[in-house]
Amino acid sequence: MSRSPRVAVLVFPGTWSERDFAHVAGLLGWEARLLWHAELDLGDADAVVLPGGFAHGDHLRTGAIARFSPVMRAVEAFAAAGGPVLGSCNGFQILTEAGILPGVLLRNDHLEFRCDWQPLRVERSAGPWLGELAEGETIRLPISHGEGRYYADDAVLDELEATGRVVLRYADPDGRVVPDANPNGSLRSIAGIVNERGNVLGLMPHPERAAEAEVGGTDGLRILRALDAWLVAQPAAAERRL
Amino acid sequence: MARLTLEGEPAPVSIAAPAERHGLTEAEYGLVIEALGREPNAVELGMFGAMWSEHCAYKHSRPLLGALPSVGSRVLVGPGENAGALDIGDGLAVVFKVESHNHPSAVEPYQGAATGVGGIIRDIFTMGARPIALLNSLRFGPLDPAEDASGRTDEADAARNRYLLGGVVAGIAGYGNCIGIPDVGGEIGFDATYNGNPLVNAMCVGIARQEEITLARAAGPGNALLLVGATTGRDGIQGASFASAPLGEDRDERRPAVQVGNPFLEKLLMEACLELSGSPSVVAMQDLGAAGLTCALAELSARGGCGADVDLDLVPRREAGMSPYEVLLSESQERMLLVVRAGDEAAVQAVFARYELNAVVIGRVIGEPVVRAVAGGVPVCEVPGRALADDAPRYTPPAAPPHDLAARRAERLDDLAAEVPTAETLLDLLASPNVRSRKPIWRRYDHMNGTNTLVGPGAGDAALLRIKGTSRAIALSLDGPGRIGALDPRLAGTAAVVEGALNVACSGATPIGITDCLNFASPEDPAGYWQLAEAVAGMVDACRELDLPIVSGNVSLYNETPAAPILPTPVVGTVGLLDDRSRAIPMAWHAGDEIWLLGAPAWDAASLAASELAWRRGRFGGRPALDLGIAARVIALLTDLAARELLTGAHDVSVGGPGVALARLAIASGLGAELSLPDPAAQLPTASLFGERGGRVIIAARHEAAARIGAAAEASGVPAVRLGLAGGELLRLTCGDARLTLGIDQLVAAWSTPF
Amino acid sequence: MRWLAEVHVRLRPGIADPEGQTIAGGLRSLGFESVADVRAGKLLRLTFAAADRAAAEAAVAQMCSRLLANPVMETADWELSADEPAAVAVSS
Amino acid sequence: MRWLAEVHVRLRPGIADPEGQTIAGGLRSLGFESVADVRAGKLLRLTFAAADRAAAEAAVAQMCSRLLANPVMETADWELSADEPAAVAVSS
Ligand SMILES: Nc1ncnc2c1ncn2[C@@H]1O[C@H](COP(=O)(O)OP(=O)(O)O)[C@@H](O)[C@H]1O
Ligand SMILES: [Mg+2]
Repeated sequence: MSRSPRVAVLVFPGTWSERDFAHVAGLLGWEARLLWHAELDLGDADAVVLPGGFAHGDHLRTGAIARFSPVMRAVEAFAAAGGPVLGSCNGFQILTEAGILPGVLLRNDHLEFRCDWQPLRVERSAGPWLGELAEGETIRLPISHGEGRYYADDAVLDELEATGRVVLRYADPDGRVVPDANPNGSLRSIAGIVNERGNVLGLMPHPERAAEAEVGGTDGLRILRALDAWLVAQPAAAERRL
Repeated sequence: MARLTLEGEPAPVSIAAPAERHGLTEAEYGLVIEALGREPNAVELGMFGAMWSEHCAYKHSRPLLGALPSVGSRVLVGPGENAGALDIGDGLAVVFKVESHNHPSAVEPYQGAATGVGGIIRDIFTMGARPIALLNSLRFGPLDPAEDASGRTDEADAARNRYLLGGVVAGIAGYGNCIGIPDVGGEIGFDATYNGNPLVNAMCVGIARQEEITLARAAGPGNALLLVGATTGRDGIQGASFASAPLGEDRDERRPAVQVGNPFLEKLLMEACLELSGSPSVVAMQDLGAAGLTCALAELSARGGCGADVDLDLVPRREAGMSPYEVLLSESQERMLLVVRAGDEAAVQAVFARYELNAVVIGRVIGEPVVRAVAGGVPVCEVPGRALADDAPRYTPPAAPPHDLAARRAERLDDLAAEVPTAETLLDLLASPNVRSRKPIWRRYDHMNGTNTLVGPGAGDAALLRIKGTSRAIALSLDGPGRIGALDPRLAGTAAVVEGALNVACSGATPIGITDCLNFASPEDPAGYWQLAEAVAGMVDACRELDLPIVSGNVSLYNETPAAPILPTPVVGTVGLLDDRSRAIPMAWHAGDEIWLLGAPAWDAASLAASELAWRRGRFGGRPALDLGIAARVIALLTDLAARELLTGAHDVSVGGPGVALARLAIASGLGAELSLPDPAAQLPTASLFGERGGRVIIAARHEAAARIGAAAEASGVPAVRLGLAGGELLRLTCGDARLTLGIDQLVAAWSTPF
Repeated sequence: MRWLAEVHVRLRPGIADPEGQTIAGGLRSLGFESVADVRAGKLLRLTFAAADRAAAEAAVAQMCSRLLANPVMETADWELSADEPAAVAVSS
Repeated sequence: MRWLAEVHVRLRPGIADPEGQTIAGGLRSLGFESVADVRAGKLLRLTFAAADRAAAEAAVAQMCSRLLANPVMETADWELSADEPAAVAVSS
């Protein structure tokens, strides 16, 4: 695929990082389209991004109401067909509420919002979003959330581990996954997971905030940029129409 | 005209009691009758009561504010609109304002702070600017009686103060994080005079295309008045008058229903309004704040020289059975009033509909300059907009310094100044609540949203944000003058402006304009009014010397409890411009850097007056000073050195004096230094190391640049002393017999003391 | 007719409840040492219309399973009562 | 003996409830159009010890007024019941 990727960045009432994703899309030369949650059709998108923010004010539960947005039916179909989907922060929460990813994100164990740069250990380097990362490497991304404590029952957690679907863990600057480095009490220090096929990534950190050295780092750019190469390797993706 | 009467309302009143009820004096009631040419009815009286409250009418402060310089080559919009605007080139404007929410935060800290943030954000996007940053300046009583050398704080006060701090910080975080505007800076101070009367000042900064700046002036008879956003409930009725009287024991009865912020709704409101900014269909925008619909209608009419005719039955309600008075004075949050070109109503409403927001035409602009409302088909008020918005009486009450001021200023601090400090002295200051790391607080604020934050909270004297699509950055600071106001309010006003300018200059930016929030006690007390007048005069001095316009601001009076009035607290928000952000200067030094101190020498006992060290030792007197002329030259020199890329780091001298400033640089750089103060400093080592005289800055530079810096300082008449070299594991400070040696880890440990 | 449902959304047993623990700690430090445990949940008071009690019951059950509680970590129970006009005024 | 108190913390009537409004909107858009109003509050389940019912009642009343409800905006009511060991297991 030679043309630049077409990426649909969803906009829910109350999300905000779609604007930052659009900015990075500009740096990457993506054709990014901001898509309002009431839309039914993803158009000819090669990939879909669910941004961070406070959809519906995080009222009731994060993502609880957004998961019923009309556009989510198209997202479910797109994901089921193997299309690349990335949900960051609130986007991750929406994906879990929608059942596209397992588990749920609960209030941080210290009950406070937390915004900081966070080292992460990369557990897997495959798929549309992780291709540029090396297994076992330590990257730095901003976190900014009050409800990022990943929870799932033991059976689900064991299966995630067994199938290599835990892709990012909170770590210390040396890449050690230790309790003190866990910023929110997530079980097994989980910061990011993928679905069975590996095409859907949900993570609490904000890759779009780490795309320029000027603002503190570029590890996020490596995550988003991986999409280009992945799409090229998947001619099917370009043809996909939903 | 025939006197208005109306159903469901108390019969038209005559003088005293009801006038009292709305906080108007009998004399003011007389002025109301003059303005109307008749007696007001109950609704109109309520409108005057709110609009002529100190909070809305600036009765005691407006005459003083007139003296503040507000013109300059960059000024696009000055005081009088919802916020001020400055030209920053590339066809862009920076739009900013600071506002207080002190009284509501004293009653319900979370919602008080949250709605304060929501209010100032509305002031910015009302102007057609996209908010890109928030800052906040907070004051509380001590969190621990042991921290109060004045002994005025007991455990109950401290517990209340801890509750207020927790609630205020959570409220600021809750609102700013949800709406998605990064909180990039500010300050927190503690003093016993804020027991029970915390200060919560919030500043918002936005960027607009100059041609899209929207003003709040009604125009064009026949144009529609569109009420947008939240439904109207009984929230905060009489909030304006509540904010215009001291917080007394009777707080509870006078307390209006707590206003609850809804940042989610405001996010939608903001996006919809920004989508419309610059549209020819929108003639004007005005947010609904204090005094609600009444204030918005009055200000739109007064500014536009026309009038408004509205039908209150059309106002969407949240509660049943609201009276016209309640609808006109409700302070329900997240509401806006737009003037929409006749015929374009549907198009504008469609935009709000997409964001699932109410947008109802409640009336029309009329040529006759009156605010007229009907309810149930019956007229309920007809008042000249100017009478409400502009014609409140202005007072210049008697002013006199506090009776004990002279005595306090006479206190001599020589003994303290001559003490030979130890490492412990410095560690104790670093751990002080007024100095220690604020990270436990600012990490609860999203400070990166929008990916413009180049220097965020804790990383510099000013926050630095890039302007995407340009080579520029803006530097932002929100700062008060510590305790100087207790001893010299005029100097406090000057010092606040100087510190703000110095903060942005330390990042390499040129200060271009300021906004201010004047937090003072009752102006009806001669001491309170004197403090206010002095502080404003001091700000005028500094603005003239630094050639800085004040383009917006806010006044909060009656900040006192039965126990005591607060310290005079002028808070200044400063905006700086850096044309080439690659030349920004960090708050750091590097191995081998030469370390210099620029500014007027302060090797005298008086430099300890109002300092953190003196306060911790129970020494509340003395005569603080500041050489404004030299301070101005320091600020100009910094900007010049930065532009010539001669500096590797800079940090201004403030709380804790040079000693703490140097320790902060060592902590920020993770690197020690070998430094000694010059001989004249040796006689009074405590004053020299920990005196807080303003207008001074520590700079770091490569050895090669040092000579040129010395020459530049000399040429511009700025005293400069070389302190030594950066490097090594230890911070070594020498001043006469004082020899302080500290490891970085020691400094970090003390500075990281949790709240 | 109008109905009032008081829905209790509870965290499943065994799931950590830092909010509850914090409240328990706060109570103990205020002198209520005998507080053994606190569990924090949500209380949702719904006013809605339904033909009869059976219909109302069914509606609440559906609202809970579809939106109000997330079965991954929550359970819901409720009390249903016919709603007096008076109560409406208050609740609205 | 051990007691179980279910404390309901509610916003005072007239205080705006953005969360309740959002939930009501969410329910309507899910097809429950008949939902007129939702008020969101907290449900706190306390397990504690007290000599007898009177003492337990007094304790809960105090806990509510001193910590659990913010009198400026909230009211609290509760149901008190003797706590079965079984229930403890569940609640903890
Ligand atoms: N201390 C001050 N310095 C300069 N301008 C001020 C000051 N206080 C208030 N103003 C200006 O007076 C006008 C009214 O202030 P305010 O009532 O706070 O605005 P709003 O109605 O948006 O709350 C605004 O334009 C504000 O910028
Ligand atoms: Mg305003």
